Amino acid sequence: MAELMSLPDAVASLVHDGDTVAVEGFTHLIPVAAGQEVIRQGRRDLTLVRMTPDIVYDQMIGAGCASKLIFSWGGNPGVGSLHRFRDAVQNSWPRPLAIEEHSHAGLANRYVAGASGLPFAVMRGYRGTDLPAHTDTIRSVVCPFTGEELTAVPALTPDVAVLHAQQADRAGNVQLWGITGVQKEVALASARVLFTVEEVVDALEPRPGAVVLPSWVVDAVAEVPGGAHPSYAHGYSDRDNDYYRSWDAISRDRDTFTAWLDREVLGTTGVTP
Amino acid sequence: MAELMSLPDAVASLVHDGDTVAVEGFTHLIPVAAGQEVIRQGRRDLTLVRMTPDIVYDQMIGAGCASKLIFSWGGNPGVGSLHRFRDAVQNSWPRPLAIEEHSHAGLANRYVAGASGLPFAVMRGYRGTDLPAHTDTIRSVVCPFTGEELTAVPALTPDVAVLHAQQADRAGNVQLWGITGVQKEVALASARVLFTVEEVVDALEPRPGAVVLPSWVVDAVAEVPGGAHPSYAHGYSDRDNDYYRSWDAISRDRDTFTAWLDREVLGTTGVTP
Amino acid sequence: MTGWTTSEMMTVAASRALADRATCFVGIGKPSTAANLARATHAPDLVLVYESGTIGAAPDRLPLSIGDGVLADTATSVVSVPEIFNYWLQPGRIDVGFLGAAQLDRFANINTTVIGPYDDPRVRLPGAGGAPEIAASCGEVVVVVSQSRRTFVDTVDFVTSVGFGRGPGDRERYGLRGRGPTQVITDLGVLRPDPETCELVLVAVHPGVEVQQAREATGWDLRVADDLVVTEEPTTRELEVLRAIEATAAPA
Amino acid sequence: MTGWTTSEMMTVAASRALADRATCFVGIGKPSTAANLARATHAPDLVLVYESGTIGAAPDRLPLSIGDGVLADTATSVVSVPEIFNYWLQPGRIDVGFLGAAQLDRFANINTTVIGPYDDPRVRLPGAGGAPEIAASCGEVVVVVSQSRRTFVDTVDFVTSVGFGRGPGDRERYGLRGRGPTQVITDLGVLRPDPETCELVLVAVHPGVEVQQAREATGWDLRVADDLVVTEEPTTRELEVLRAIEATAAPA
Repeated sequence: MAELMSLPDAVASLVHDGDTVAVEGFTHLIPVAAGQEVIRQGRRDLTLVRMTPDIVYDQMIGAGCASKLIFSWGGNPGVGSLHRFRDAVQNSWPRPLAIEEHSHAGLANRYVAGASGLPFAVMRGYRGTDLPAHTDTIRSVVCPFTGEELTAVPALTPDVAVLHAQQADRAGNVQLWGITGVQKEVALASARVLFTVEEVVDALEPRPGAVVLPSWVVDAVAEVPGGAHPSYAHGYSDRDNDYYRSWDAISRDRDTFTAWLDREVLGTTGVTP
Repeated sequence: MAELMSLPDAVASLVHDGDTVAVEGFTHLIPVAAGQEVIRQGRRDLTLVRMTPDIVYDQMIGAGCASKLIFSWGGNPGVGSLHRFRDAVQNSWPRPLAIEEHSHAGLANRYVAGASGLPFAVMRGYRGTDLPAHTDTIRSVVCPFTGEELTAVPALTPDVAVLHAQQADRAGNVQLWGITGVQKEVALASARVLFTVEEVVDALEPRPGAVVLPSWVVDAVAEVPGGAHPSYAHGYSDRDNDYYRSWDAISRDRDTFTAWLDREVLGTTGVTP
Repeated sequence: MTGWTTSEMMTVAASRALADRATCFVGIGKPSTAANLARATHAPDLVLVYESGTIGAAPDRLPLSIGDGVLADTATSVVSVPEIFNYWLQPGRIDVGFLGAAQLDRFANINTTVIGPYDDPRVRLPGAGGAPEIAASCGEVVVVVSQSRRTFVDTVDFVTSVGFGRGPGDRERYGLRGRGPTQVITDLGVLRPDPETCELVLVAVHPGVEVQQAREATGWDLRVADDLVVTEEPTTRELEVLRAIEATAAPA
Repeated sequence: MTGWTTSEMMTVAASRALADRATCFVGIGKPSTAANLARATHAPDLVLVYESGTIGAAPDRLPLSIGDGVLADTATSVVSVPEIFNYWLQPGRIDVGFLGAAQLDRFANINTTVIGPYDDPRVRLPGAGGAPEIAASCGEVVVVVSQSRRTFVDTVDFVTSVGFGRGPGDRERYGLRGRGPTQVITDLGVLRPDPETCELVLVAVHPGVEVQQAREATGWDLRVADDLVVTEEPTTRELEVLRAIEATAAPA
C-alpha cells in the first residue's frame, strides 16, 4: 500500500547510494523535482536508467550523483546536446560515467521483461549495427520453432522507480494520462516505486487513455504540483520550451552550471512556498 | 482502410474454406452473429482459434464448419459443458475435430507474438503439466543471460480475425471498451480483420479504458446491433445468462441441435428486420 | 448457529482463508462467491483480480461470468488479458490463487482436462484456462472442491495444474515460484500438505462430519492430523451475507 | 516561384516523398515539419506515427517535441512506448520511416552515436533512440540531412542504423525486413541507392545547385545518375503552407 508523504521523506526512504534508479517519463511527466531532491540529499554512485536522459539527468550527472547511465537517447530534445552528460562521458567531469547504451525499442523491452517477471525479452533489433559490440546486454536467441535468430535483451529491474503522474487518490492509487510512455512497465519492473503527483484527489475520475496503478504496487506518493517542470503534465501544465533552450547556456559551462546548482537546487528546500 | 459493408458481404469476402479463423472476445463482445453467418455460408475445414470456445464455437463445430480447434478453455461459462464440442472430440460428430490445447496465458502470448511480428513468445508456464506431451506448440527456450529454462510458444497469425466492438466511425476506425480481452492482439496478429459493431457513429468519443484500432488495420466493418448476443456489449446490452443456460438443453442432443440450427440459423437471413 | 448446508460451510471456510489486504486471483463459481463473502465480512480491502483483466473489482452483486460487466465497472483498473497474465500474475504479484478441480490427487495436482486417456477421453472437460499459471505463480493456492472418490483420486488422469508434482522438490525443479496449494477446502473439511512429504493431510472436519466420511470420500489412504480440529461453524453474519450475495446471482 | 531557402527546398522535397494514405514513423525536427507539410498539402490522409505512442496524430501546430501534448490530443489512438515499437513498428506495419543523421556513408548507413572512437569520442552524440528499429522495420526509409563533407563520409564512425551495411545482401543477412533507405534528401539534391550496388547516387539537384557542389559536399567519389533531373522548385502553396506551419513553432 502506498504511503502519502513529503518528497524529502519519500526520497530519503526509497533512494539509497548505489541504487539503480529509473527516473522515467517520455518527454511528458518527467519527475524533475524528485530528481533535484535526490541531488539535494547528496545521493552517490547511482546507476541511472532512462530512455531519454534529458535535463533531469544532465543535472543529476553534473551534480555527481551517477556512476553509470543506461540509456537510449541522450539529448536536449529540440535544442541539442546535454553538456553535463557529454562532459562526464568525454572528460569524466565531475566523475567518470560508465554508459550502457541501447535503442528505444531495446530499453523499452528490457522494462517489459522486468515487469513480466522474465529474465529477458525477445525482439527484432540491433542487427547489423555497432551497438552489440559495445553493449554486452544485447545477445541473440534462436526461435525453437523456426530456427530464426532474434535479439535478446535482459530484464531491467531497478531498485527504485521515480515517476510523476497527474493524480493519486488518498489510498495511493495513481492515475496518469496523455502520453503514458513506459511508466507502467517501469513501476512494475522496479522493487520500489515513488510517485510525485500534481494533486491528491478524493476519487480518481476515469479518463480516456489513462493508466491507473493500484496502491498496492506503489510505495510512496508525494504531492508536488509542477513537479514535472520544465516537462509537462497533460491537463495541468505546458512544456516550458524556453527553459529547455535556456538550459543549453546554463549547462554548457562548468562554472555557470555549478552556480546554477548552488542557487537553484542546493540553496533551496525544493518546497515551493 | 476498412470498408463498411453488410455482414454477409464481409464474411463472403474475408472468410474462406480452410482458413484459420479467430473469433475472439473474452466473455464480452463475442461476435456470435458473425459466427452464424459463417455457418450460413457453409464454410468448411476451418481451423478455429479462440481462448474460450463458447456457444459460438459449439454452434460452428456442431454445424460442421471446423476441422481443428485451438483453444485454452472449452466450456459453457457458469453452466457446464459444450456438448457439440464434446460430441466432436469424443465421437467425431458431425466430423472429426483435431484439437490443439493451451492455457489462457499461452494462447494470449501466442497472439502477442503474432501481433509483434515475432515467431515466438517467452513465458513462465506449462512446466510440470501434461500439456506439453500433447501439444507440440509448447517448447522450451534458454535465457541467453541467466541460463534459465523458460517456455516458448509460437506466434499465432490467423488468416482472419472476426471481432465485435461497440462502435466504428464512418472512416472505419473501431472503438471498444469494458473488458477488452485479447481483441487488439488478435486484430494485429491476423492477416485480415472483420469487425461487427453495435453502431456506426459520425465520430468516436474518447472513453475511459477504450481500445481504438485505426481503420488502416481493419478490412471490413459491418453494423450488426446485438451481434454479440447472448454475450454482451458493455454500454449497449447485458449478457443473456438465460440463453447460456438454455443452450445446454438445445445442444445436448444432436436432433434438437440440428432442428435449432435449421430453424434459427440456416432458416434465417441473420438480418434482423 | 444451525441450519446451514455443507455447500455453505465450504464457501464460508474458503472465505476465511483470505486475509484482508491480500490480492486474490479469482475463478468463477465458488471461489468468486467465497472471495466476495470475505470482502463483505472480514476482508474489506481484499483485492480481487479476475483473469478477464479486472484489478480491484468490487462487484455489488455476484458476477455471473469471469467477464461480467460489473467487474469492469467497479475495478480500480481494467487491463488486457495478455497484460493480466504477463504483468500481474506471472511475476508473482498475486498472493492467493483460488482454484477448483474435476480431479485432485494426494499431491494436490489438479485435472480439469480429461477423464480417461487424452486421445480417447471418457469425459472431455473444459481444459486449462488460467489454472496452470495461477497454480505456478500465485504466492499460494487454495483449492475449493467437493470431496468424493470420483474427484479425490490417487493419481489424476491428466496434470492440468501442478500442486506438488510427485512430491518434495518438484515445484523447485519445474521453476514454479509460488508455494503451491496450502489448503484444500471441501464440503467435509480442510486438507493441508504435509511439510515433509507434500501429501495432503486432513487437518479439519466441518461440524457434524466424521473422519470416516472423509476417508470414504478419498481415493487414497487419507492421513489424518493428530491435532485434527473441527471447523468453526458459520456465524449468523457469515450466513446472512453469503445468502444475500448468492441471492444477487439468482437467474433473472 | 523564387525567394526560398535551401532549407525550405529540402523540407518541401521531403514532404513530396510521402504518398497520401501512407503511414509514416516521424522523428522530430525536419521530418516532422515535412510530414506535416505533406498532410497539409498533397497527403491529407497521411497517418503520422510518433515514437511517443501517438498513432494518427493531426497536430494543428508543429509539435515541439516527440511527446508534445498536441500529438496525444489529436491522435486516433495513444499507446504505450513498448506497444508502439512492438505492435506497430516491429511487424512492418509502417510504410515510411523518416530519419536524420550526424554521419551518413555511401551505403546510407547512419551514425547518431559518436564521432571518433566509441570509448574516447571526439563528439558524443545523443545515440540511437528509435532509429535502428525504424531503419530495420519500416517499409522504406527516407533520410533528410544537410549535405557536407563532415556529414557525408566514406565510412561512418559508428553504425547506429543500418542502411545497406557493406552492400548488396547485407539487409537480408541481418534479417531486416524493410527495403531500407530509398531516398536521401539534402539541401543540395536527392540521392537514391543504385539497385545493383546499393551505393548512393545523386539523382536530382535542387534548382540552382551545380553537380560540382554536391560532389564537393560528399566525402566519397559521388556517382551521378545519367538521367539527373532538377527538382521542381517549391510551389507558392507549398511555401505558404510551410511558412505557416513553421510560424506555429516559433518560440513562445
